Amino acid sequence: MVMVNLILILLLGGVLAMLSERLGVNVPRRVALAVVLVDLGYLLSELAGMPALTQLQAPMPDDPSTWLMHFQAQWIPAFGISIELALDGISLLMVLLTLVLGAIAVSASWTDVIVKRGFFEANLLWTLAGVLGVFMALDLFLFFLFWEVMLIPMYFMIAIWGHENRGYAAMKFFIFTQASGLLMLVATLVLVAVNHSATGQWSFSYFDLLNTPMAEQTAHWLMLGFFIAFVVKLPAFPFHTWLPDAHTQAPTAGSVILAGILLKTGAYGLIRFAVPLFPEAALNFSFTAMALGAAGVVYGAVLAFAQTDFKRLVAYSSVSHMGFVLLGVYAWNELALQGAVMQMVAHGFSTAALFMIAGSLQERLHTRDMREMGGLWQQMPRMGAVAMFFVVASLGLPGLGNFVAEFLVLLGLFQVNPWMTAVAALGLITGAIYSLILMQRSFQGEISATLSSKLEGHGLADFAGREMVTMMVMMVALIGLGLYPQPVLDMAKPVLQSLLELTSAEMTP
Amino acid sequence: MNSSQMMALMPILMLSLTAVVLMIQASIKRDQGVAWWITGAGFLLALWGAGYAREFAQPVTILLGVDDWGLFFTTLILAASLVTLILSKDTFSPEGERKEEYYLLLVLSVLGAVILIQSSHMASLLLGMELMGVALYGMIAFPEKGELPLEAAIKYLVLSACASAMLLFGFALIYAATGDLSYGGMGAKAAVAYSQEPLVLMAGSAMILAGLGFKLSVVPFHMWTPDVYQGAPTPVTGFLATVSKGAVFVALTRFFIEGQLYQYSSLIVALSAVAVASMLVGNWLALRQENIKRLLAYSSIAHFGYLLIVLIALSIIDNAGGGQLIGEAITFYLAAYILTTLAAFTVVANLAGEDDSKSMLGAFDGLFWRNPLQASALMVALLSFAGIPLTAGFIGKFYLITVSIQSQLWLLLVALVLGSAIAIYYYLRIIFAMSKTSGATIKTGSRAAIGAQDILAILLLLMVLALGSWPQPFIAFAGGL
Amino acid sequence: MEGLNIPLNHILLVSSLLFSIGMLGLMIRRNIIFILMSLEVMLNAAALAFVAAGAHWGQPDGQIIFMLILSIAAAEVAVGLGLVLQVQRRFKTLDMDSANRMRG
Amino acid sequence: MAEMVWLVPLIPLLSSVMLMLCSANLPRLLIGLLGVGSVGAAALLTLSIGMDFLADPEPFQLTLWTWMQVSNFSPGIAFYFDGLTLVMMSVITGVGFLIHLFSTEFMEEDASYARYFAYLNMFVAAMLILVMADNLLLLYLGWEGVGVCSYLLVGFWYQNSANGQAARKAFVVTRIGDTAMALGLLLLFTELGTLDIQSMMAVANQQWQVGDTVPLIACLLLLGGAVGKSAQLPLHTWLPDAMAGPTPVSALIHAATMVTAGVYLIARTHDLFLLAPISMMVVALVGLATSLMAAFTALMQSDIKRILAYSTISQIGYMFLALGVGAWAAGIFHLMTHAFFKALLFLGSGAIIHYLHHEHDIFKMGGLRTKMPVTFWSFMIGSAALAALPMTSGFFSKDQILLQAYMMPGAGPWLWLGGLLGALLTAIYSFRLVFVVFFGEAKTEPDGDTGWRMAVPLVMLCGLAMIGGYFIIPVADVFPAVSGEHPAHWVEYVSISVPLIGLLLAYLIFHSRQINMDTLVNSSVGQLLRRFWFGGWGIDWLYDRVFVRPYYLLSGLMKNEPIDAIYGLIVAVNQTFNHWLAEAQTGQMRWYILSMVFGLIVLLTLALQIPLEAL
Repeated sequence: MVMVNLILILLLGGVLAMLSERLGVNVPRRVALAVVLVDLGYLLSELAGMPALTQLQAPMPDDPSTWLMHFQAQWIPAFGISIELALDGISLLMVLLTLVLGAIAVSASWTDVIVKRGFFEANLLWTLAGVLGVFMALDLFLFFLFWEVMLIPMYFMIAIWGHENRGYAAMKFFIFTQASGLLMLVATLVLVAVNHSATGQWSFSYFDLLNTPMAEQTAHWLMLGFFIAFVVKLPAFPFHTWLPDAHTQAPTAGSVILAGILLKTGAYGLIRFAVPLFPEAALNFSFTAMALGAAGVVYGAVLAFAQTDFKRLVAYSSVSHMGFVLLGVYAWNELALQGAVMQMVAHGFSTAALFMIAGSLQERLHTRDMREMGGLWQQMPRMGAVAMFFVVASLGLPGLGNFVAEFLVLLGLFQVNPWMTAVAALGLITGAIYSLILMQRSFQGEISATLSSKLEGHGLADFAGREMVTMMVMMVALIGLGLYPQPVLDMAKPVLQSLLELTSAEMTP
Repeated sequence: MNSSQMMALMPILMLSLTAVVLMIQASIKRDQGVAWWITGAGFLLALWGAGYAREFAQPVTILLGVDDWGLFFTTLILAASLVTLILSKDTFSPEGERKEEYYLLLVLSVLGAVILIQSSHMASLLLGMELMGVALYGMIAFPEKGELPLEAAIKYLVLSACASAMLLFGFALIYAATGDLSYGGMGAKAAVAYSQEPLVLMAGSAMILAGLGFKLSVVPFHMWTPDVYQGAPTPVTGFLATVSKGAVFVALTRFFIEGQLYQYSSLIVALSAVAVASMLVGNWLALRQENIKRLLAYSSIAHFGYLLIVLIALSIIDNAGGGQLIGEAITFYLAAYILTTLAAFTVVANLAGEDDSKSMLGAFDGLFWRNPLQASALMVALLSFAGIPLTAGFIGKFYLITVSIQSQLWLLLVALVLGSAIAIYYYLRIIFAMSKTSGATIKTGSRAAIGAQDILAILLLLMVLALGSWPQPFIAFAGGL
Repeated sequence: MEGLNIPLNHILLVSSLLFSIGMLGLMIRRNIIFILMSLEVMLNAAALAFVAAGAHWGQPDGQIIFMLILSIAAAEVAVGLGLVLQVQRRFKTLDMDSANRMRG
Repeated sequence: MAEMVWLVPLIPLLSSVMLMLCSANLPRLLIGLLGVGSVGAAALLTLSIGMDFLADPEPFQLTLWTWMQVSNFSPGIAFYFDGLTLVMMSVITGVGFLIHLFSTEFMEEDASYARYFAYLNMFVAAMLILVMADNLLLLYLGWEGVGVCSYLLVGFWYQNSANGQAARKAFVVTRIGDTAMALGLLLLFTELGTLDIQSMMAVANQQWQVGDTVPLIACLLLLGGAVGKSAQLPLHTWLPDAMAGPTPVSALIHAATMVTAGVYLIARTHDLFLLAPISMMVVALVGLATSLMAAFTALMQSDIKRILAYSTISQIGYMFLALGVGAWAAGIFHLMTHAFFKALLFLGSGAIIHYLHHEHDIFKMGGLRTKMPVTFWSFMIGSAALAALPMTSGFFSKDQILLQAYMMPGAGPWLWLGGLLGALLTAIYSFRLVFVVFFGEAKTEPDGDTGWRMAVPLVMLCGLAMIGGYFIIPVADVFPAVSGEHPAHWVEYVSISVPLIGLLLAYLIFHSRQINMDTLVNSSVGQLLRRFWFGGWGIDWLYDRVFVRPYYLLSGLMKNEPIDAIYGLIVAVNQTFNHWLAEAQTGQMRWYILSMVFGLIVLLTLALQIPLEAL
């Protein structure tokens, strides 16, 4: 029941935030922050009762009792659909990341002037609730339901509080994910039908569907259906065009959540559903998937270099970083998978921070165009230093989280396909190029003419106490992940090992 | 016609009684309020009648076959007409015309629809269809002032008369081939007739499909829908979209099942072509449509394209024992579609009323901030049309996909996925327009008084959400039909 | 009634010809009155087919349906002409092409 | 004392963090104290640990914590201390301390004083981690950390975007090398199962025979990393541009420490290179080619710092040559002595620039002999050591390298000859610099000579440059002994006399102008050659055309998302369908009837299709 409460707190919190707008314009943001922190506290207190995380025994994917938490309630017995939520190493990691980044997102838009503040905070909380649902749902129907439902509040956040052409961006975001979601729905239903014909009973539960015997051809198509839905969300190379628009147009809090958490639902889906459900199909599809990942890494980096819009550059960097995750998942050995999970966590923090910096820049300069920035370090040394830290983190400086992730992915990938690793390693070089150009165009070099004319005299406010605290939290997190990632690795280890055993058992017929 | 058969016809009796009482009242003293109350009471009595007739479910003469399935749809139709009644209470009252005739036409049209649902013989089908149709012409053309309603009525009259002619000619051909006019009889003799003159039988069933296809506004016969939806007064459009189309679809299903038309693969090919065409064309037409009513017309074309999949799946699944799933799918999808359409038209009626310029997309800008209640009702309706989870439409789409997978109709499945992918765009366009914050004066906290329409909107919104998020009881009920 | 035993198909052929003539009239004619007339022609063609089928199978059903069709056609024409009056007053013309305000 | 070794990198790191956090409100003196003091403390600590180590030379390993543990990959944050580490640490902390002291005066008037020392301290800490790392991953951490610090320091005066450009160029070119090295790491782990250097080398010796292909590939990849970081061919183009940073930075990073990281890497993993003789030959050839190329280019430069930069590249070429021929100890020895005299030369040039109000062109300087005596004498001693005149430290280390190069069987003599040519050129350009800057008539007036904080480091370094040759670096047990018999004495005499000849030539050409080079220089061939050599053999120009411009073009081309065009196409298709169909809704009733009839005909044909076939 813990998990249902987690989601309910956020949903009701959203309603509360919306209503609290009547009390005062600043009340909703405090309510929202309080709700997220309460949720986090509630989860941590529940976890404290659990056995220490490190000796998590390997949760057998097809036996519910071994999971950290498991909850099942009948919903539509006619089709064997039940509200089934479960928590294991990876999903706990993702839930914690969601709640932490949620709190950060709320604090990120603390001082933004936002119309209809209550409704904004409500949407933010509902998106978080949807994402929590995605990470915890184990019933495919429920998973699909949360997958779609989390889009609606996110769509509103971009459509109502976005920047100049938010309509186009919000529409593109929604249609991309929704259309690919339809493919997943069809694939799920075919899978259930095949399972029905094999076992004679309707069931949407992850445990029953895990090892459904099916023809090799159908397995390929079903895997493709799931793959496309998750890869659009990831986003991987050919399906990523919605990301730059959505990120640039979304409000600060929106892009923090979008980059920090929503991209991870795609990756989580791949690890949880796309590969374990169809092991052989995933195996012989893995080369194409890795090729897409590698292409995404290089393509994202090259395009990031060309951008003049600050947020758009950071968005393309996410495409490049998520390419690593795809590589890690489809290399499918423990090293690469751990790397992928680490990348999901580390990328969450580094991109969220960069988007917050972009947001505060936009707030101060009323523009995201780097051609109008330049030499800001003089005006705002603290923001410059923080930006330098996160830019260096995003290019993968060892000692910070992103490096550990990327190195593990490359290490795992090398054992599978050395040439692919060489191509992916290009991402390190191009990654350095676009990260440094970001610093150069915005914080270094001469102050641009337009900016100096716009400022004429009164300086720019440097980072205030609140912003510094949020940034400090993320810097400490990244350094911690970089120097001592073991707790995160241990949390994901049992799950990954059990998934590997499961799929290896399948793959050797 | 023993007494139990009379009991079975209770809803029809009640409606006829209401019609008579209305006419008498009109002759005594023309008073709109009283007429409104009589019609309301009549519908409630009919609803009670439908419930009452459940124990006596049996074929009544060869013309009508009263069964649980039919009675369920009768209650659905009556509920829809109740909503139409509530909506039409104040739509064109300002013009102060004589409104009694309108209510009379409404009751007669509903009577036609009920007969149509329970028909099991060509004659009763014809009677029900024409009674409903002709009453509709009157309702569409009712507001004297407007030129649009008149144009819509004329178009609808001519086109549906032509469709009825096609239908009749089809039946004539089938009658010539099989020699029997009741569906059951036709079904039995169809195999024999097919061996002798297959041409006549096939031509006849094709023409019947054409005639019914017109009423369901599937693609080749869809051209009238946008003009009639836009021209007619909004409650009447709502009535047309839900009652008339719903009843005709039920009749088509009955005819299809009992007349065993699904065995002939050529018919199935024809039907699939029509289904695919209407799924795609309906959505494409709606892509850049500015007028809400026309947009809802096009979306109804697409939705009946989706519904045809279930009919086509019948032929493959029925002999494989999946008939029960088909029944459930049709019941659920139609219920969901009718509920969502009613919700949508309630909001359109409340906001746009009869002023055509008000039903343009521009009028809906920033509606969320001006009138959040109606806006959220419309939003939920649109999401249900688009098939987003937690709404009835999603469960409907879920059924459709399950049915088409069971019967391996991959082409139709692809068309369904493509259609709903395209559909998201124009449903979202309205939601986006409603959520615009620029320009519209946003005043928070000024709650307009909760009027009758708001209650109706909330009720429908809750039903759409309830059906979507907790469908289990309804599925169990539908399963039993 | 062995006297006039014309084979059913011939009559069906005649009625379908009649039906297509009616349809043709519907398509070509612009004046609303003639449109209603061609509608009548189509309905009667169907009625004829019914009567022929009834005769062929020796059942009275065909003629009963014929009676039904007559009444329905009458009802439609009645309402149709009522509307025609309105059209005449409102659009000042009987030419149906003028009634195309709603498009797109 | 050995367990205290992890304190050595920690102190500068802590001070750097301190300086970053509260840079705003610290008085300038305290910042200086903190910056210099931390490196000084590290130096003292190294000294004491060194003394203990020399007492009983027993290499020890210290693991702080396992960095990460995934299946069989478990690198630790672990330090390894042996003779080689001691040498490197003492060079880094010793020379580092002197350079920190020097920069307190050099950066006196600079606004962001604290930021400068924060970066410098972080650099020293990263370099220390690099040399003390027990496993290659921690070494890679130090490696990248050093790269980032060099980026920050070269681009220190960020107001001028040219410096930013130079800093980015430095980072990206070294990053290319780092990627190659990372791939090398991946290969080594996959093949040998561990990244701990000592155990890795042991496993490698068992698993591989000499001349296998896998060690060759691994060594070449590691060489790629070394070449990038030590600015050797082909990844050397970034070093001359990196002179954009403050001069003490160039002294510390681009002379003494960072550029030697590549040499240290190859020296540390020498067993692997021994397993792949071809890679040793490649190292030697790269070293030789780079030293000659750089020497010729240095001859033509006019900017004082670029001359020293190219001379650094050429001297590191020598070290690579030493490593290539297997003279590991000689290579490291030359590394140490080079750190002394090159730091001396850079600091000297820093002093000149500082007091000649930022004048870089040597032909605008002149006759500083009398006005800046301390700088003059430090330059004299530095250039003498650089040119390897007898009795200077440079002489001892360079001769060892040339001797052992000669002794190498096979191509030995040829390498020796190349080395000699390099030595000759080195002598010429180093003394060209001295004669042009310090002799001849004065062109610009320096405003004063170095203060004490500049003078002390210069004097200390002069001492080291002179007596450096007599140090014995305790690497006897780290590297295998050098075989081969001592060559004939004439080889030694030749290698002694060559620098003297170079000095004489430089004197004649640049000071007393006896030999007039003008006719040769102004001839068409001379001009072409001059421009060719001045531009660094056109390599930089080549890279710009082959890599940089196409990359800009490619990304510019793809700026607005070619993939989006596909989705745009899909949207367009739907729009056109919508357009056609909307046109079809003409509102004309007759048109509707037509469509109904058409629909009927279609249905009839479809329905009658099968019965017709059946007939």
